[in-house]
Amino acid sequence: MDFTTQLLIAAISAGTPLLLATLGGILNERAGIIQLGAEGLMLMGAVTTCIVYIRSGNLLLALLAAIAVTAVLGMVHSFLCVTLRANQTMSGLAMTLFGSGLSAYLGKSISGLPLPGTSPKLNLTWLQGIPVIGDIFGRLDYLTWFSLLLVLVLHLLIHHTSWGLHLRAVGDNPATADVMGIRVQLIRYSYVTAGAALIGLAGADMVLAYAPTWNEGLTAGRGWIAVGLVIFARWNPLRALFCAYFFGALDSLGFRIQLLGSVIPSYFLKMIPYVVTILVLMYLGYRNRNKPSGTPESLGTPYIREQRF
Amino acid sequence: GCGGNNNAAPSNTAATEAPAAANAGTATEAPATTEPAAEKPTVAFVYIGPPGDGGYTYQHDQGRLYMEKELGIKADFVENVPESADAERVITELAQSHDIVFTTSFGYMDFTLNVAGKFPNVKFLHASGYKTAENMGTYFGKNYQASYLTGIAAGKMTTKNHLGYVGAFPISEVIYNLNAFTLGAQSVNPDIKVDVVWTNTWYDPATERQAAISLLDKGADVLLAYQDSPATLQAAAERGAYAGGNDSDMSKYAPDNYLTNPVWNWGPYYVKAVQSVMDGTWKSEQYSGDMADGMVELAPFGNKVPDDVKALVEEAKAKIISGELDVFTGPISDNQGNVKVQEGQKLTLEEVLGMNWLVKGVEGTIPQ
Amino acid sequence: MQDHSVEMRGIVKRFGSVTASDQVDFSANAGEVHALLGENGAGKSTVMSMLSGVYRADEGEILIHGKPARIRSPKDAALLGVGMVFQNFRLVQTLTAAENIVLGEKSSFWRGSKWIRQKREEIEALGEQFGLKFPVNRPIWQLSVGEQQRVEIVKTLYRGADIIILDEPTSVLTPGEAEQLFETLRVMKQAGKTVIMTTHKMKEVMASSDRISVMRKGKMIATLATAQTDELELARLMVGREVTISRQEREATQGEPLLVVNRLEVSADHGRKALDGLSLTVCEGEIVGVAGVAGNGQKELAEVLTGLRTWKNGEIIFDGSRVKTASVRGAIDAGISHVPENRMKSGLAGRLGSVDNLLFKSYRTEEHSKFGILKAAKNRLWSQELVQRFDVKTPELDTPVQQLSGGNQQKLLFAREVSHKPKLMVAVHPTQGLDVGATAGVHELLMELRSSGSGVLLISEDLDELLQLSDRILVIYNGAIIGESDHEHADREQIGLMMAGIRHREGSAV
Amino acid sequence: MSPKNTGNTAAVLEPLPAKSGKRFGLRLEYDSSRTRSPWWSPILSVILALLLCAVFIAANGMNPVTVYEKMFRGAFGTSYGFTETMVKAIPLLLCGLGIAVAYRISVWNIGAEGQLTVGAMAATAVTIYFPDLPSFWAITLMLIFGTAAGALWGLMTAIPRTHFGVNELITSLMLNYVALLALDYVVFGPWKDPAGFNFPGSPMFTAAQSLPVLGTTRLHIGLIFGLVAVFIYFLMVKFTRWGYELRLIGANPTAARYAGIHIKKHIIIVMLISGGLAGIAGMAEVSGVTHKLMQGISPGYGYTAIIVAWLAKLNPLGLIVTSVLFGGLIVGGYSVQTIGLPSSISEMLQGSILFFLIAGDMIHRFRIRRSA
Ligand SMILES: Nc1ncnc2c1ncn2[C@@H]1O[C@H](COP(=O)(O)OP(=O)(O)OP(=O)(O)O)[C@@H](O)[C@H]1O
Ligand SMILES: Nc1ncnc2c1ncn2[C@@H]1O[C@H](COP(=O)(O)OP(=O)(O)OP(=O)(O)O)[C@@H](O)[C@H]1O
Ligand SMILES: [Mg+2]
Ligand SMILES: [Mg+2]
Repeated sequence: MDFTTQLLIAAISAGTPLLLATLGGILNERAGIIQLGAEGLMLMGAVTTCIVYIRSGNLLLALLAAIAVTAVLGMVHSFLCVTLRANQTMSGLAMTLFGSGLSAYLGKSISGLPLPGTSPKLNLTWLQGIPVIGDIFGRLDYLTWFSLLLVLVLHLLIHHTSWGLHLRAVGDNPATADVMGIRVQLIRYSYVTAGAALIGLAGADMVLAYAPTWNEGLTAGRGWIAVGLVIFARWNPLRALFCAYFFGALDSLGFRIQLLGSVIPSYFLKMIPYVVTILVLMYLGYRNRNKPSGTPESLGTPYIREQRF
Repeated sequence: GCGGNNNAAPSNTAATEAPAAANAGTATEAPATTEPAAEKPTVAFVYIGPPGDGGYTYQHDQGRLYMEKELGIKADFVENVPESADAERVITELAQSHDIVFTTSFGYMDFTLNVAGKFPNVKFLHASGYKTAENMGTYFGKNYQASYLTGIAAGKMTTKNHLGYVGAFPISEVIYNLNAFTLGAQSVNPDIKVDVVWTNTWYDPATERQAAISLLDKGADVLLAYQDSPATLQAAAERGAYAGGNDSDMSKYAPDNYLTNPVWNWGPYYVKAVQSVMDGTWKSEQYSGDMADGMVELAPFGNKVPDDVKALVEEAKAKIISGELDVFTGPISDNQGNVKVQEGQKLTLEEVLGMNWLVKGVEGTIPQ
Repeated sequence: MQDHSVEMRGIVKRFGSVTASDQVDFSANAGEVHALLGENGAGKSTVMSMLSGVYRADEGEILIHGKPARIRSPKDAALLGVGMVFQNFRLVQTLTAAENIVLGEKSSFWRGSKWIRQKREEIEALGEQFGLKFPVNRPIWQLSVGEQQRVEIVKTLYRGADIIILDEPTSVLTPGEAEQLFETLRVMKQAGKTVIMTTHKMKEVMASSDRISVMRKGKMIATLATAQTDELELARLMVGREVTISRQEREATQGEPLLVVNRLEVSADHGRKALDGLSLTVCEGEIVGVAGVAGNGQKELAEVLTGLRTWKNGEIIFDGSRVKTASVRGAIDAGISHVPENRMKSGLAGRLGSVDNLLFKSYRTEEHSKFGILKAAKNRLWSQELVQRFDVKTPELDTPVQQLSGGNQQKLLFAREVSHKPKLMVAVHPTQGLDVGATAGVHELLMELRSSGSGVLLISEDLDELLQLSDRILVIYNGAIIGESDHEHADREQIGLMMAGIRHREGSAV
Repeated sequence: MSPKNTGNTAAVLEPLPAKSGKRFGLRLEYDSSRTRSPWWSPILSVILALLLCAVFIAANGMNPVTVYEKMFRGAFGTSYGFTETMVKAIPLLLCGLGIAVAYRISVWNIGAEGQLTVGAMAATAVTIYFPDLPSFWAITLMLIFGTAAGALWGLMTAIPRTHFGVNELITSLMLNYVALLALDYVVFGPWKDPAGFNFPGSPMFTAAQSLPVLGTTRLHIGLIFGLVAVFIYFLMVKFTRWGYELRLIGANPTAARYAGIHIKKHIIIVMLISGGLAGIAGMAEVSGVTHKLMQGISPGYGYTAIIVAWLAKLNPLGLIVTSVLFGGLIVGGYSVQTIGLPSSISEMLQGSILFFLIAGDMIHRFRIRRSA
C-alpha cells in the first residue's frame, strides 16, 4: 500500500466519528437550531454504549440504547430551544457540561472494563481484490459504511426530496414554512432529536473503534471539532464527508510527518487543521461575500408564530 | 478535632470549628505528638485521573486498597485533580484533616512542596518528582527495568526487526522507558529499530490509535504504548500485530495480541510508608522502587507469547532483580552517534531521571 | 343575500394590552374583490392573519362557505382554501420561485428532475393564465419585489386557494404594475374566487373593489358597496373625521444647488450593478421626488447618499465640497438626515426607549456628551421636549419604542431627523404604512423643511405623494435617472411609462 | 406568573400549541413583550438544579443534604475554603466580564480559554526574557504583555468575523486549540525548566514575578484587577458614549449602522477587551497562583465563565456574585470527594443550573389561555 492509500484509510478511520457527529450537527442546524452540546452528547452516547454492551453483551442493543439516550437529550434541547425559545448557545453549553458530568458519573461502575467486542467489520471479499479501492473499502466496519451511506442519504434527502425542501425552508425561513403548512416545531423537534442521536452514535463509534473501554472524557474535544466542522462543511453532508476526512487525515498526517523525521515540533503539525479551517472559512467568506453564505438563515433564532417582523 | 481515626470527612462536618479556625498545622499536631504511634494515621491520596482509568491511577488505587486492607486503615482520595491551582487547594484541604498525603502525579510537585511548608506535621509523599522537604518525600520506581524486559519480548516477537513506540509526551519518564525498551530489544536482536511518535496526550484513544496506525503503516509489527488507553493494543490487534501498553495489565482488551508491559505495584510501598509513619521511623527520602522490591512488575504475558520468549525474559528479569543486569550500562550511544555512556559505566539514577536523548536505533526526535 | 364564502363573527384578538381586533364582524363573497380599508394599526392585518391561521383568535368564530371552521394553524387555513399574500412576503430567499411555490406540497417524496420540470410547466401555465410573469428557476433573492409578489400570488393560486387575501399588495408596485395586479384580480374574480385586499389607498379601493369594509382602531366600522360611496366618505369613516386632500400650496424657494451627483456607479449586495451612471441635483429649498419601481436602485441611492454604501465611479458634491469616502458619520455631520424605508428594521432600536432612540445621531455632539460621557439628565429633558413638540404618544420616555404604534414610531423618527436641522433630508417611503392623518403630518414636515431652505430627496413609490410634494420628479430605472418633469408639468401617465422603462421623446424627458 | 406556578411547569406545558387537539382546552401563549425575567429566576434555577442532582446523589446511595452541606462548607464554610473560592472566582470574573462585553453585542466569543492561555504565556515570556526585573516592573510588564496577548487572540477572532464573515464561534473555538498547542510547545520546548528533569513547565517564578497575596492565603491581588475591571466596565456601559453605542448595537445592529456606528470597529474593540480581560486572567493565574507556566493552566475557566456571564445576565455587578458562586461550586466539588462522591457531580450541577436558568428565563413569558 502506498502512502496516500494508507493515509486515506487512516483518515476514514479517524474521520468517521467526526463525520457522524458533523452530520448530526448539520441536521440540527439545518433545522435552525444551533447544537453546541455535541461533546456532551458524544460522551453520553459513548458511556451508554459501554454500559449496555458490557452489561448485556449485545452490541445492537447497546447502539440502540445510545441512540435512545441521546435522542432524549436532543428532545431536552429541542424543548428548551423550540418550545421555550431559550438561548440555543447556552442550551448547548449546558448540554456539554451536563453530558460530561453525567457520563463520568454513570461510567464509574464500568470504568476500565473491556467491552465484549469492537466495531464489527464488514469484509467485502469481492472488493478486496481490487487494488486501491479494495485496500480502502474492503475492511471497513459497519458504522463506517453506515456513515457513508448516511452522507448519501442525507444529501439526497436534503436536496432531492420534499422533506429536504421542508427542512431547508424551516431552517431558512420558518415563518414562510409555517404558512405553507409545514409543521415547523415538529420538524425542528424531529431533526434536533435525530441529530442528537447521530451525535450519540458518533460517541458510540469512538469507543467501539478506538478503545474498547470507557473512560471519562474519552472524546477529548472531538464534539467541539464536530461543531466546527458543521460550519466548515457549510451545512452540506457531502462536504461534511470531505471535511471530516480532511481533519482525520491531518490528525494522522501529523504522526506520519513525525515518522519521516521532520524537525517541525508536532504541536505545530497538530495546529494545522484548526488554522486551515479558519483560513479556508476566511477564503470562502471572501469569495462568497456577495452571495447567501449557506448558513441556515434562521439559525439561532426561535420561531414564534404570532411574532411580528 | 480532626485527629480522630474514623474516616475523616463526614464526622468532621459536625465539628468544623477546628479546621476552620485553627491554623491547620496545630490541628494536626495532636495525633503526632500526644498520641502514641499505635494510633492509626489518616491517609489521603490525590489522583490525576479517575481510579477507573484502567491505567496509572487505577494502579495507585489498587495500591491504596491493598494498604487499607493490610493496615486496616481507611484512606480517602480525591480524583481528577488537575495539575494546576486546584491541586494546591485539594492538597491543603487534605492536609488539614490527614496525617499522610500521597500526591501521585508529577505535576503536583511544587504544590505539594508549598503545602508541605505550611503543614510541618503532615507527611507528604509525592510520586515521580525530585523535590523534597523535611516532611515531604518522593517515591517512584524504575519501571524502565520492566520496559527493558518488554523490549526483550518485543525483540523476539518481531519478524521485521521494526518496533513502534507510542510515547505520550517527550519527557524523561517516557524517554528512559523508550530507551530501555529499545536496549532490551537490541539485547536479543541487534538490528532492531524503533520508531517513536509523540501523541502529546496521556489519554486520547482516537489520537493514540492514529499514532499506532501510522507506526503499523510504516512497517512496525510490535508496538508499545506509554499511554493510559488500550487504543494502541486495539489498533495492533486489528492488524494482527503484537502490542503492549503501560502501567497495568492490558491483556483483557486483546489477549491474543498482547505482549506484556511494565506495571506498577504500589501497594507494598504504601504499606511500608504508612507503617513507618505509624512506627515513628519515617524520614524524608527519595524512594526509588524497582523489580527487586516489587514496586515495578511485568504484566503476565499474552496468550500467544511462546515459552522460549517467556523464558528469555524471565532469565533477564532474574538478573535485574539480582542486580547483575543494569539497563543503562555502557557502551550506549545516542541516535546522533554520540557516545553517551562509556563502556563499563552505568548511569546514575539522577542521570536516568533527567534523560533527554534517544539511544541508537530509535528513529525519532525529541522536540526541543 | 348570497352565501358568504367567508364570515367572521365577533372576532377578538389581544396582544398584551392592545386589543388589535375588537368584536370584528366581516364577510366576503365568492366572485368579489373585497377591500378592507383602514388606517395604520387599524387591525386589518390582524384580522386577516386570523383568517389565514397565523394568529389565533381569542374569541369569535369563523365560517368558511357557511360552515364553522376551526383555524388553528396556517395549514388548517390552507386546507379550507384560504391563501394569503403577506405584507412582508413569506418567501424563502434561498429557494427558487418554483420551490417556494411547491413548498409544503406532499404529493411526491422524491423530487427528481422530471417532477421538477413538470411542476415548472404547471406554474408557468398558471402564471400565464393570470397574467403573472416571473423567472421560475431563480432563487428569490435575485428577484425584484414586484416579481416576488407575483410568486406569492401564484403560490396561493397553485395551492388551490379560492379565498385569496392580499395584504397591502400595491405598496411595492408601480402604477403600471398595480394596474396589472388589478387585472389579475379581475381574472381571479371571474374564476369565482374570493379576493380580499387590505389597503389604505382609497384610489385603488375605488378602482378595483366591489365592496369595502372599513376598520378603525380594531373595530369594524362599516361595509359598503363601492359603487355607492366615494373617497371622501371612506376617508371620513377611516379616520373618524373630515379630511381634505389637496395639492399643497407652494411658492418657489429654490436656491443654490446643494447636492450634485455625477455619473454614479454603485454595486448592490450581491454584486449586481445597482446604480449605473446616475446623475441628479437637489437644490436648497427644493423637494426632488424620485419615482420608480422598487428594486431599480432607490435603496442604494439613499444608502450611498447617507454614507452607508461606497461607490465605484462618479462623484458626489454636497454643499460645495466633494465627498471623498462613504461615511455615515460624515453624512450626519454634513447635515444629511435619513428616513430609512423600514423604520423598525433600520431606523429605530425597538428594545430601547425614546431617549436612546432620539439620541441616535446627535449623541456625539458637544450638546449631548462631553469627554465621551453622556449628559444623561440634559438628554432626558431634551427628549421630553422633542416628544412633546412632535406629539409622540408614548406611555413613558423609557417605554421600548417597539410598543408604540407605527405612526408614533414614525413621528419619533422624524423628530430625531428634523431636530438637528438638516441641510438635506433623504426620505425613503416616509409614509409607507401610515394613515391619512399621520401621512399629512409627515407631508407637512417635509414642506416645512423645504420652506426653511433645506433640500429634500423624496424616494417614494406613491406617485400621488410625489406629485403632491415634489418640485421636480425624477424617474429612476435600472439604476439611472431616465426622465424628469417639474411640478407643473408632471404627468401621471408619462411618469408611469418611464417607471416601466419606456422613454419618451417629449420635451420634459431627459 | 408567580413562583408557585412555575413549580408545576411541566404539567402546564403539556399541551403544546402544535399538539393540542382539545376543542376548548387550555393552551399556552407566548408573550414576547415580557422580556425582563424576574429577579428570582436565577435563584430558582439554582434550587431546581440542586434538586435534580439530588436525585442522582440519592441514587448513588448518599444523602444529598449531607453532600450539599459538605460542598457548601468546603467552599464557604471555612475562611480557607472561602479564600480558595475567591481564588477560583478571579479568573471566572475576569473571563466572564470579557464574555459579557462581547455577548452584549451578540459576539459569541467562546475563546476565553485560549485567550487566557496566551495571556498566561505572554506573562511568562516576561519572566523568561527579562528574569531580573524588579517586582513593580516585572508585574507591570507581565500585566501588559498578558493583556496584549489576550487582546491579540481576541483580535484574531474579530478580524475573520468583521472582514471575512466567518462565524466567531468557530474561530474562537479553533483558536483555543491553537493556544493550548502553543502552550504545549513552549512548556515542552523553549521555556522548559532546565532544572526540571525534562518535565514540562517553565521555571518557577521568583517572588518579584509573583502577585502579592493576602497573608498566608492564596488570595492574590488579581481580585482587585477583577473588581476594578467590573467597576470600570459598569461605569462605561452606564454613562459613556461607548456604552450607548454598545446598547444600540445590542438592540438593533442595522439601526446602529444607520446611526453612523461602525459595527465592525465595535466588534474589534469588544473582542480586544474580551480577549484582554481573559489575558489578564491568565496572567493573574500564573503570577498569582501557579507561579509557573504549565500544561492545564486553566481547568476550563474560559468555558465556565460563559455560564457565569450568562447567569449574571451579562450584568457586571451580577458577575461578581455568579463568579463567586461558581468558584464555590468548583471548590465544593472537590470537597465532596472525600465523602466518596465523584467530582463529576459539580459539572452536572453547573450544567443543570444553566439548563434551568435558560428555561426559567423563558418560562415566565408563557401564560395559559383558554383557546377558542
Ligand atoms: N420535512 C420532514 N422531515 C422529516 N419528517 C417529516 C417531514 N415532513 C413530514 N415528516 C414526517 O412525516 C409525517 C407526516 O407528516 P405531516 O404530519 O406533515 O403529514 P400530513 O399528511 O399533513 O399529516 P396530517 O394531515 O395528519 O397532519 C410526520 O409524522 C413527520 O414526522
Ligand atoms: N404580533 C403582534 N404582537 C403585538 N402587537 C401586535 C401584533 N400584531 C399586531 N399588533 C398590534 O395590533 C394592532 C393592529 O395591527 P395590524 O398590523 O393588524 O394593523 P394594520 O391595520 O394591518 O396596519 P398597517 O396598515 O400598518 O398594516 C397594532 O396596534 C399593532 O401594534
Ligand atoms: Mg400595522
Ligand atoms: Mg397590515
